[in-house]
Amino acid sequence: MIEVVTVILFGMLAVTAIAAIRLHDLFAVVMMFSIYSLLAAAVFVAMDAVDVAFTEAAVGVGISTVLMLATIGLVGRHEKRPAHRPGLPLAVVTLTGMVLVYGTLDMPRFGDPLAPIHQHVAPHYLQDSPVEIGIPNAVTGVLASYRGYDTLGELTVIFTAGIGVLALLGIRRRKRGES
Amino acid sequence: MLTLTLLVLLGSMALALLRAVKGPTVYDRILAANAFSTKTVLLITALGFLVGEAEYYVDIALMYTLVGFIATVAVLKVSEFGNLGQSGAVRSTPAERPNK
Amino acid sequence: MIDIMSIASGMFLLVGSVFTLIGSIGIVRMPDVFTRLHAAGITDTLGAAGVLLGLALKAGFSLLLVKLLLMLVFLLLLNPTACHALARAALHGLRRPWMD
Amino acid sequence: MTPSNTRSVLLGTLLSALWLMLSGHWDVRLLLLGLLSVAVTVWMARRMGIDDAEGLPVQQLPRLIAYLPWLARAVVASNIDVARRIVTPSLPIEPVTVRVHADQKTAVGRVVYANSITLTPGTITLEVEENSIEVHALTGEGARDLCTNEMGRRVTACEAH
Repeated sequence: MIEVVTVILFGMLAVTAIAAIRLHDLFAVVMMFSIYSLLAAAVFVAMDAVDVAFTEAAVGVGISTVLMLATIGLVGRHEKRPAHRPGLPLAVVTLTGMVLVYGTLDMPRFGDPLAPIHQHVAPHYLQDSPVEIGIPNAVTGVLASYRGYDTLGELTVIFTAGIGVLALLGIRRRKRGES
Repeated sequence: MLTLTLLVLLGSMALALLRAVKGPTVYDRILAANAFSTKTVLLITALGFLVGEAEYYVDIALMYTLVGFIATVAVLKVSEFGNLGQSGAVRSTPAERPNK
Repeated sequence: MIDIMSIASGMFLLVGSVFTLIGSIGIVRMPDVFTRLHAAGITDTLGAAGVLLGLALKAGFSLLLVKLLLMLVFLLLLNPTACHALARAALHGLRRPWMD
Repeated sequence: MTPSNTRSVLLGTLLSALWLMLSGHWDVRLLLLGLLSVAVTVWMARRMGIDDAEGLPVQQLPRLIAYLPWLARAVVASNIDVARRIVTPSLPIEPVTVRVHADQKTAVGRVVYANSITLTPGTITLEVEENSIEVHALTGEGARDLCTNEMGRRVTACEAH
């Protein structure tokens, strides 16, 4: 049953992506993206990646929609006609996609408990993090404690990027007199 | 019954998606996205019961309920005022031009 | 006792599914944004309530039940607000509503 | 205690109850973290000035809860009606917009009325004004039902002190 749900969700995901490409009204494209991210989250849930779905909920549906809308508020709503032909980029993307798919052929089966990634430190994290760290959510435990420095670095990058985006968008209260 | 509900929810999502693809106006697409978010929430909850881990799935569904609402209101604010409510904005809206 | 609960839950799920589907069909069939909003309203009220109450009956007395009911309350509080915001934005941004 | 303080305490209590319901953890350290997040939220609500009579209608709450069963019945009835119209092949709808008188004195009352109208399928609030509400109805019948003002009277009854 879960497989059926996943396949249907992936089908709708593809339809949404194609619709988003074909639309020229950027506002409509943002709406398609918000549907896309809802679908992506549903796929994550169906594939049992609950924490990723959580992130997708916060970032995909919430923040990125708002940021894209703020951008539309600045740059206008209609897509410019592309000046070049899409042949070469399409070829590059197709080739990259095929290489990526080829890469997955070598990977262990989805959800295989004997895959190397599930044999290394993961069992230790899952079994001992409630005792060692005392946080009920194992993923939070890994991110905030076992890989604390890693997360700190990530946060620094994201914070900087956020400041950059805010500076570009100019979301701030304008002073009176300034037009 | 749970299986039937899941299939029905998937079908309804497909119908909402059809409306989002067809448009014709921006508001139809916003409406479709909003309806879609409600159905996704229900789907995630039902999936949780199917898998038997409803405790975790319900948390996500709850979060989606709230985030979806915020997103819809933000979208409508932009469609009505042309931006996200920076002061000094004029009420000339991008949505006023009917969509082709 | 258990049987009554599961039958009741199945009934709720069935009602919810039927109304969700009808609402989605309405979203596709109706002629303009405003009438589509009425159809979306069906999914948002009886559809969501049916599915969530059906699942709540499966959950039994637990934190899960509380969360499901809380989700229903949020949906019922937030959806009309989003719906009204959408109708209002459409009214301002669009031509007049479709009349017969 | 000033009304504003009372409301802050009440908001804090509600938020704490919500936190407990959603987390289900009773560990001291996590409880403290939850308390901290509640405190920050209450402080932010005070700073933004949204914990006013509109944001937390304390006095009307019991009567509003008593109003809910009637609303639920109305919602179910109109759901069935609209659903029947959707599945009828000829799509028997005749959309109209009407202006309904709204004599609620408080903003909360008007909001509850407007939301009740929208929550009932077949009628949607388009615009809320000082003492009237513009409504889009799917059928003339629905508009007439609304004009009998039964819902409006029930909401008004909720806000009487």
